[in-house]
Amino acid sequence: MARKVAVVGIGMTENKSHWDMSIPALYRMGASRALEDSGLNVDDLDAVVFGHSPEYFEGINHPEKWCGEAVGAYNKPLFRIHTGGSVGASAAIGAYYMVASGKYDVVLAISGNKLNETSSAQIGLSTVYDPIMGRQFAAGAPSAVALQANRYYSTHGYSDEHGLMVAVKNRLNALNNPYAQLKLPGYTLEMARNTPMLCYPLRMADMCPTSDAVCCMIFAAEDRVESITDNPGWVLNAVSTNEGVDYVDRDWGKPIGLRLAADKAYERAGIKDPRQELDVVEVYDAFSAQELIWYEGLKLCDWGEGGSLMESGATEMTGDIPVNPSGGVLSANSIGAAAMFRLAEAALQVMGKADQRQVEGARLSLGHGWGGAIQFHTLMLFSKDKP
Amino acid sequence: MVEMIKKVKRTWYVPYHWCYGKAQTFFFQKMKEEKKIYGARCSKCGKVVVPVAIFCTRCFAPTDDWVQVEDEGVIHSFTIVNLPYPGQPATPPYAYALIKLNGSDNLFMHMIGGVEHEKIEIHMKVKAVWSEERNGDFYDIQYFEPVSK
Amino acid sequence: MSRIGIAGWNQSSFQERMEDVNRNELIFTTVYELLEKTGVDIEDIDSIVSASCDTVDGISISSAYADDAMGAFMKEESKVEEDGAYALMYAYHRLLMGQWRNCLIVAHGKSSDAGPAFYANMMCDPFLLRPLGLETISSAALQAAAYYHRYGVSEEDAARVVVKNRAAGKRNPHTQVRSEVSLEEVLRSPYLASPIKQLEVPPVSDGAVAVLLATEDYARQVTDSPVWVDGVGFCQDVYYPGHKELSHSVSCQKAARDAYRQVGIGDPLKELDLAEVSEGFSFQELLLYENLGFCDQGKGARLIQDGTTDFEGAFPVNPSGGTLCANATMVAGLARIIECCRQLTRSAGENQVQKDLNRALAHASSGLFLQSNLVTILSI
Amino acid sequence: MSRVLDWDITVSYQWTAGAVYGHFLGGLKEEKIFGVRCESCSTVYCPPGDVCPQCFTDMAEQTWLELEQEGEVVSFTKVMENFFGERPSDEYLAGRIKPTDYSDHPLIWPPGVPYAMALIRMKGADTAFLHLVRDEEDLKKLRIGAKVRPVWKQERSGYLLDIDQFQIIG
Repeated sequence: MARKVAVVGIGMTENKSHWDMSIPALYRMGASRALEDSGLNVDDLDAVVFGHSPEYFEGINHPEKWCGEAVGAYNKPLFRIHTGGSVGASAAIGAYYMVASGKYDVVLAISGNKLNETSSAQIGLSTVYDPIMGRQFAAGAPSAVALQANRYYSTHGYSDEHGLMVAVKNRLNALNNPYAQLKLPGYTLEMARNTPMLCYPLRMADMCPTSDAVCCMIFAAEDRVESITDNPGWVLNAVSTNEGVDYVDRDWGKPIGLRLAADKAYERAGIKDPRQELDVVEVYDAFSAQELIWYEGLKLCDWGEGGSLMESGATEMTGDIPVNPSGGVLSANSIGAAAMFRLAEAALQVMGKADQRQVEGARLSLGHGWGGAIQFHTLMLFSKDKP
Repeated sequence: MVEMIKKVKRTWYVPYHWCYGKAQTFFFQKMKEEKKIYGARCSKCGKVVVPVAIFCTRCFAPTDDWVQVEDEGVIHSFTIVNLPYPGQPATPPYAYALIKLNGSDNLFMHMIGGVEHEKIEIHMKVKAVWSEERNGDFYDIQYFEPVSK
Repeated sequence: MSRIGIAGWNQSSFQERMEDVNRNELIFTTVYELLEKTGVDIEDIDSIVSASCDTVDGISISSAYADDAMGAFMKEESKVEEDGAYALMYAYHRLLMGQWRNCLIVAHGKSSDAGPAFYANMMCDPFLLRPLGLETISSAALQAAAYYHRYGVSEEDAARVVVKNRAAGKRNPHTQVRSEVSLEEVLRSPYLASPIKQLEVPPVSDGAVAVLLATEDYARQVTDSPVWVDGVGFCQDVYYPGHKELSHSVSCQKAARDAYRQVGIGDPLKELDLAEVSEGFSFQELLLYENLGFCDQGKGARLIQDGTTDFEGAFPVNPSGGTLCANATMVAGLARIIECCRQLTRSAGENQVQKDLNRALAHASSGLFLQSNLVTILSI
Repeated sequence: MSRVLDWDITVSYQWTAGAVYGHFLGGLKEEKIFGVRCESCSTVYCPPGDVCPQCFTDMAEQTWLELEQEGEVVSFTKVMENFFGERPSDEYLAGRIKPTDYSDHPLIWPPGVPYAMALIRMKGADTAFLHLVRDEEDLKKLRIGAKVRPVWKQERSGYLLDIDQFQIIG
């Protein structure tokens, strides 16, 4: 059976424009902070799983070749994973699986992007579309999610007001997170409502910033964990699914790929009622409305009740199931690191190392990331107690 | 100490020669020459995917029949784009929708026109307005217009 | 821990230019044929790991649309942005967890859409390498020059590799270049980037490969001759060419040593029966002999001179014709693995190596100057 | 026959050099070639990367030395063939990257063939520097072990090609 694995070190860079660091230098900062946090050095690493999302965002093909030695992978096994926006989580999941396989004891996962290396991230993003089927007719990421949000709101009788509630909750949470980019003290619904409507029903307040950032997590096998740290983040399990893009009978307001991932993760971890058993959740809220939709996919409530769950205040820091204490992707989005930040924040909660954004007594947490054409869903479940 | 260089600014260019393949060549040819939209029927579930493809995206089975679908359908979802970005199909504001074409079982993405944006609704019936000058791409259709009741 | 085996494979044809097939059609037919061959239904596939590259496809997040074409609808899935052999390595470790019965590995690369020069030059950092126009052939040439100079290897020794592999390619119906070439023709062909000549350069290839990897009991339900993956070692060394000794490959040595340690191999030339290596260029096959531990440093040429690595030799290397006969980006390394499977299951037909075959080595590489290497040990 | 879309991906980038590349390229702008000694393994890198690979040290904080402008060829290749095809026109590229200003983001494109790339160990360095040899006579005399020195451009902007080429001096 798979070996038990825990997170023993986490390294994050601030989400901002790192105008003074090259891509390898930013990766090195992420890796050295994780090594420092775990007390390990590069010689302790058995392998590296390197995440980086689309090459055309920074114009570097196979960046893991240029940046490998900057993350401590000199003469070590290293391979790259790339699944778009969910790459940060896919890389962490890759490192978890490599350790759980029994062949590697200590594996570093690292992922990030420097979106400010292009004059406009949108030019890079436009290369996501199939050149024949869509590139000259590009929907653009915000408008694709706007189609999802509009479908969801109208199907369940919600409005963009519910999205604004998410935007305000996460921007206020971000004030407790030194790594978040957007710091908007005293942010209110009026302030959010007054931002321009960019892609109906999404206003600027409902959308994420673009930033440079790298996130790094070190995974260790059970027999090495005690010697490294006394408050590890035990991994219960991890799942990454693909829902598909153009499949027959797709309802853009109903994420069946996320529900598939959640069912598998909960079943493998023995979780019957996620709403009661989970203490804290970090979801990939690149756009505010999505957080409501992910509540339902993750079975924190039934289909169609995401808006009501938000209204109930349950997902606030004071609620019974806080979501995104870190401020989420709405407050910091480097695409390459964003999904790993979700897992890292979920791990920090059960490790009791989330400082001002700590949810008291958190013992069971979940991190989620999505990517591609809203089709990849990645989950990792963490526990304070060894499974 | 020398003055540090902050940025190296350059344009990067890569030429590509992407292949349409038989199915997509056929699809755009029918749009251009006959103002018709074609899909393909799955040999396993019998559902129709648009545009024409050699496989069903749900059953992972080959399609065995290329069938015409109507250039009329129902809005599954829509958005009004006010945000400018490169590669977009029109200058903002414009309306953009996922349309379930009659006879097709997946969604077709195109623009909505000929109506004030406030009036557009999900489940609204719309029909294609074809361009006079067509050269085998998505602009062969100008936009989809509401079908008067 | 259950043994992990290859229960089936399928390879599209390798062609210089597949103009009437688009990327998704190439992927769909390659995977669909594998399922037909193995009698496995898409519903039975537990997980998928694919390999592709945005720069080759000219599409960012290249797996997004490709997933529909490989049957990844509602599947547990991930994607490796390295050669397909790295995807098999990742799938191998996933299966060792015991959480899945099988994993479908799919690698595709239509190299002719953009051509290898841009793909390779874009791997170069913009500050110290890209402005020089460095790409696959010129980087290999710099390594060849250092290798010849350090060990006194002659251009003729390197040219022998082309003669050997092209002769093998003539017999292999699954490869792309199917014609022999003489030593004189190779030596006479013009330099593209000295000392590399036109006939010493791999072809541009479009193609895809799909492999069904499975735990022992699932594999035995599918085939009565699974090919076992006994060990996988991989490694990446320094990036900048001036920061390392180009006449050998430290990462190749470490990858091979790691794989041999897992399988308990002391002397690979004696304990392996055959090897398929991603030689890339003529000289690189000799350099790989040395860094895979088949012989001492600088002595690779002797293995080709005395016919050891010939088709009828004691230790055939690249009986398939290797990447000098077909070299689809992101696919060539996984193609080496299935060429080993063909030989081990004695299903290589006209191209079947006659001697007893129990254990084979497949090598893949990624990056310029053999920066990253991966060694898979297979047995029957 | 099925249709083909002949097009391209053209993007303008502003790559951040950072503390190490920024310092090295800054040196080129002032006709200086820097080497950097890693204080934990005392290897002198020219040119440096962001880290010393074996020690994982941050090269920005190591000892920067200005090197004598002479080196020795360790390996080289004469590139005879253009692998990149036809260079696109500046007008075309300017249109493709609008609204970004093309004059501020010129195309990055390889040198014209025939030319040589040579790995050159600068005096005082333990590693080699990959650069160009272009002059017709030099191409004939080029060999491993040749002594070379940099030929600087008049107009320098803190870019690798501020050194136009290396000339054989022995």
